[in-house]
Amino acid sequence: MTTQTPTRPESDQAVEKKIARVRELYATGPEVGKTALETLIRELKSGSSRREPATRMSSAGRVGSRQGKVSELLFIVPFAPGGAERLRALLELRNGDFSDTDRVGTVHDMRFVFLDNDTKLLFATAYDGEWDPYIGDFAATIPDGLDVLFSACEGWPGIRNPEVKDWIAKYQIPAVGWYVAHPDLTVRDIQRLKRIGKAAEEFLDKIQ
Amino acid sequence: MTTQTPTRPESDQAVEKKIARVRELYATGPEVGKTALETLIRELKSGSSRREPATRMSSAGRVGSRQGKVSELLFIVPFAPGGAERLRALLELRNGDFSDTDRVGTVHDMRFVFLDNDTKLLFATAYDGEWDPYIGDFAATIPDGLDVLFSACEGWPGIRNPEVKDWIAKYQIPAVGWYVAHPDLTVRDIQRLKRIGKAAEEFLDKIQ
Amino acid sequence: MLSIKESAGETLSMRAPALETSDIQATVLRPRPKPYCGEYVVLRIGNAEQGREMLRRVLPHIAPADEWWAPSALGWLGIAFTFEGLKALGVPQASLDSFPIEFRQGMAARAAILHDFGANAPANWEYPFGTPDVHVALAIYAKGNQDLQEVLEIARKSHHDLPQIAVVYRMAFGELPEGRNPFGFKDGLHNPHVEGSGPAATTREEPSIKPGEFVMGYPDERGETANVPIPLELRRNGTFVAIRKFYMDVAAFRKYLRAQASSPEEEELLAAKMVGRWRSGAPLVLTPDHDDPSLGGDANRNNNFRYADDKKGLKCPFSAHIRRVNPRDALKDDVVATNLHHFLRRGTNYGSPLPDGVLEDDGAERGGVFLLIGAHLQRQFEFVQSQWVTDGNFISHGTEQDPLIGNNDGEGVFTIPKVPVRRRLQGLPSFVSVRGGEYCFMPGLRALRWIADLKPMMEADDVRSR
Amino acid sequence: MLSIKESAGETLSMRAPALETSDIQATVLRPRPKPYCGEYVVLRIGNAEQGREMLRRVLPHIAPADEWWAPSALGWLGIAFTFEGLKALGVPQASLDSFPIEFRQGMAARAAILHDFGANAPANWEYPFGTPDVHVALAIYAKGNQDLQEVLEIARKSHHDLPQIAVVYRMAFGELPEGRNPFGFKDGLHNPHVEGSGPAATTREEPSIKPGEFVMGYPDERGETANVPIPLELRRNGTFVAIRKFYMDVAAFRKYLRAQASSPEEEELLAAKMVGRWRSGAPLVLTPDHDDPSLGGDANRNNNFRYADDKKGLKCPFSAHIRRVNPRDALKDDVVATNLHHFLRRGTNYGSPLPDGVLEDDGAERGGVFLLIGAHLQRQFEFVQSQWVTDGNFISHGTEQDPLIGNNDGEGVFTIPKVPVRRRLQGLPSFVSVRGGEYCFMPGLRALRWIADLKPMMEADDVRSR
Repeated sequence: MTTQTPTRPESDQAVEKKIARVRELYATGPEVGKTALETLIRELKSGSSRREPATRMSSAGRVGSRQGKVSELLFIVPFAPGGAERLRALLELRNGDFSDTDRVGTVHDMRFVFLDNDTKLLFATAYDGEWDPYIGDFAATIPDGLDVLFSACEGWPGIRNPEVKDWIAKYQIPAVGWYVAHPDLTVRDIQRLKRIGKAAEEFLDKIQ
Repeated sequence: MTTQTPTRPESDQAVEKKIARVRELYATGPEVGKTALETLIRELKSGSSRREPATRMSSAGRVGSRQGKVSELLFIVPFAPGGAERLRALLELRNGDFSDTDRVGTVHDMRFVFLDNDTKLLFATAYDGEWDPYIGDFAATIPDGLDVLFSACEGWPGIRNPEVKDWIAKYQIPAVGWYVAHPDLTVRDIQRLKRIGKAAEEFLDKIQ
Repeated sequence: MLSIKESAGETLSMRAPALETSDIQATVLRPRPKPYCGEYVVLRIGNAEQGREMLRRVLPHIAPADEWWAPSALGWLGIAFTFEGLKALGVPQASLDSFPIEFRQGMAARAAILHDFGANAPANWEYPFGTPDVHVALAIYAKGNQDLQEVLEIARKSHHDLPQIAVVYRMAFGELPEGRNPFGFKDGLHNPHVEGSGPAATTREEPSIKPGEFVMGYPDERGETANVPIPLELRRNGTFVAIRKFYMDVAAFRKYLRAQASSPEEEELLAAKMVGRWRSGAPLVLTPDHDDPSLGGDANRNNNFRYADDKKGLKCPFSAHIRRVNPRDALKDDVVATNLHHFLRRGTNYGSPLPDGVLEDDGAERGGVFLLIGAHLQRQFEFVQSQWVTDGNFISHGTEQDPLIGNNDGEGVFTIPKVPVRRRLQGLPSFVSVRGGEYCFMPGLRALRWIADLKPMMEADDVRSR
Repeated sequence: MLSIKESAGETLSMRAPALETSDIQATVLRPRPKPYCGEYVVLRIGNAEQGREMLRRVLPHIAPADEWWAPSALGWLGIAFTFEGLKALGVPQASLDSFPIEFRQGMAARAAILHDFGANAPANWEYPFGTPDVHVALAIYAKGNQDLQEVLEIARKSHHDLPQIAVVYRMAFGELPEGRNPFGFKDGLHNPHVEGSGPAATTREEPSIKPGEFVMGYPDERGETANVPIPLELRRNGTFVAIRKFYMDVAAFRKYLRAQASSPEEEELLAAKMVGRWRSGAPLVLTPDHDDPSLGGDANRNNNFRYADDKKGLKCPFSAHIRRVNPRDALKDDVVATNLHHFLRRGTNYGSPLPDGVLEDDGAERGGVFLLIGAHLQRQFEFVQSQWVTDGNFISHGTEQDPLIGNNDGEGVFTIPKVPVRRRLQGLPSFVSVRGGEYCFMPGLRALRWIADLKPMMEADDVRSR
């Protein structure tokens, strides 16, 4: 099915040029990297990669990287006064319970990391496709779940505020490298496979 | 099967105490957070969570958080001189092709983010269980794949060096909050489900 | 200076005011006449003053929604502008800049988001779609050909002596027998009811939708009232239109059904499963096993249903066209806010019908032109197109697309839930191709006057946000 | 000051030196005698000097690997120390601190890693296992009871007049009929061959393993030579031992087989599938359909196989005990370096056999004590226990555990690949329970002398890294 802009394989020449550039840069680096680079280049050239071009890294819309169906979003933002303390207490209360995120159904993982002596929040997530189209839905259906978390940050406009997209984009830092083990599967795909897997095992149990 | 230390559900009293603490902290925060918090507390209390205690956040061994089978690791480390340039060129050459990581079979996702004007590398990954037991295997089977990446960092001891664990632990920052959509599935579990799913669909196609 | 910041009061929810139907174009709120014929005309404006002159002349003939089909009117004229068109008319820069990004970019530039790949790619569109030559779109509806010609004459006279106004596209349309679309299905059945636009034609299971979703100047489902584009005079009672012209490959549709089915009855069933309705318009959810023409023809009943009793899709497949583009209550356990993704559909058909029973293509162009109308292109048309029509993730169907209007390439699949074993059709081709499309702004009547009265080199201060 | 930094030269790969078998304890490199009987004795040292006196007396009787079964010897004595034991003997702090973390913590503290939950939890272990009272473990093997008594007398005399040396545990063991384990399987078959330790007993499919994996002072599979613990005199020719005492619930095993199978032949097949070998020791990979006692008894053939021809596990299940604990070539496409996860198994049985055909438990204690020997507890015993025995992820079996020694709780499963449909046994209980365990350090003979000759309040500088 035509769901992706097909990625044109790079020309040999373009790859060779990139390789030459990397070699040049690594020449001045530590020995351990230099040796390793040559092995890697051999592997890349031998085409031992098992990945289809369609799952190479691409853009996840406005900012961020994407592998197949899975995108990454990471932002680092100063805490509002008292924000770190609030958020830490909240996360400890939640203790990993994010049932509203379960409902979203497109978030693979999500982490909250406190940086620089609790002055900044690092938020990173892996999610399906693009969040842009859904941000209005989040605001309509789970606004509290988001506001309670991100109101800890300086200048959080509130999820209902149309400027929230700009706020996120402002602090977002796109990954230079992004790897996903199963780039062809969304959270829902996996949910479905789990159901099928369970049914298949029950079926096999019965006919064994 | 007994594969996890069972998490004892928190006592009501302990939860109430946490709630009181969070309320107190949010009282001085922005309005948007305060309202949202009350909704969240109602949800937590109503037990609308669909999560089993076993998948609550726990520790991923030495440092880092874990949800069920899936752990998180994040570190921020200064680049070695020229390291950012080298790594950027390398990641662009790889273009998301990490077939060695595919072979590892326990890495869900992995990102490389450049911080503070290319002076620091942020590396974050979601992986199965613990990396500690496997680090010797990585050193033996895919040392180059790791050295070529992390030799961009200041003081990278080389993956074969037994001190590499300490090096990582030194820069690692554990997440305060960690969410995983499918905490019960490893990368291999999903691989297996994909195979079953494909076979099941073929089977259904044939008998439909 | 223009500013997009406006008084906070306007963005707060308020009691829905009565719609100013006399200021809103009829095309936005009213279904096309019945029977109908008509024509789309696209103009290119080479000179702003001539453009405004054209507009001043045509303005008295633009149909408002309150007397849209007054007996005295010959036909019904609607008008809308692309971003290029507004520029060509001399709309001030600050005003232009205040339009939403998707409108400023235009539909062709949004191809990646809309999944307009392959045969549907803008590169393959008919001229002038997707080029900067589309400025003004006129839609003319009439009950008969004679009336149509008279309205066309009005339109012609609005610019025949203005050398810088060029007609770059004309396209006639008309009703097919029994009010069916080229595939043979009764259409135009499932528009949402706009709160305050008059009594709903039917008793409805579905709630009315706030008018701000479809017309600017009123609170929308989020309780907000649009604050762009500026000034208020320009946006009030205006809206946006996504125009999509489709070619429909009727022979391919029939051949595919023939190949998949072992009887004419089964062909009909499969076709109904793809659409979600039988040919008469009767919804599968209400009559899952056979068509029911009386139900299909009853406007009080044919749109009065929900999916609550069909949670497994055994009556109407999850992937059926009408369940995708309007999931009603089907996604209520998800985080999706279905009420944010409605738009109004005004569809017209073109070309001659392929005679019954013919399975070979006759080479003729036939299909439909759809005006998809709403105040928020991004979360309405674009959302539905990208998330619901050309993807299957929202219904846990992987990459499965809409069987009828999805961008399938011969490898498409369509899943029909069934007990004990689901049926999955394989190898779906594209039954429709996009021939072109544009994003247009369809202002209210006073706003049209505001545009028409713009002065050359108008001072920006004069249009400061109000 | 002691330092763990040593010359870089020692960590580089070098030509494997001949093993100093005269300095390595026999227990490390040599299989137990045949037939055998013996006893484990655990001592607690209340006074360092008395401990060292005991050591000096017993030292001449510790069997080296070069003359392990010299005709003159009555029996064979092995000795090892827990971390607490080394402390009690007065080993200097810097030296103590240089031991690997897992050894310093001890096996009980590693329960979470080893999946020693439930019935296997240290809280349920026999005294003195898991307590700080275990200091010295003596293993005494003999060919007959008379010889055993004489060696025990040597051991007794080493401390009978030292009031601060207490015997806290004694446990006799002995061979069961036909050299089987309590479940009825021939055991002790699959140790790796240590390079340089003498000719391999058989021609082998499996490569020899570098001696540094099992004895410190030699390059290991990573080309490195251990540089801790310090000093060199202490670690050279020493190694680590994970002691595990298991109870084996033979009645439960037989009952489970009976319930799952419809014939005695099927019971035998299921039992073989769980173990990976038939009762005779014949590996399933070489004889998948029936036992082959002559193969099982042939030391040249019963360990000479790989899994290359059984990639789907149709002969030997992926989850079978012997395929888990020693996957040989089965994981070669994975990132796992199988050669880093070998250890030597020295197993002994205790208790009387449950008579053939009895399905009801007689309440008697029976089972095995295993000495799992290697230079790297963490990546050898702990890795195998946590990744291969108590998890299924490495073979894409989810949380399925070792059917025989996994920590199943009545909800365990065991998957037997089969065409057309795999068989999955459900509701597996634990057939074995951990009764206790300890991590010990088993020094070479000169190192024993070094410990025995330690002076009270020894200056740290005297043991500086060499």
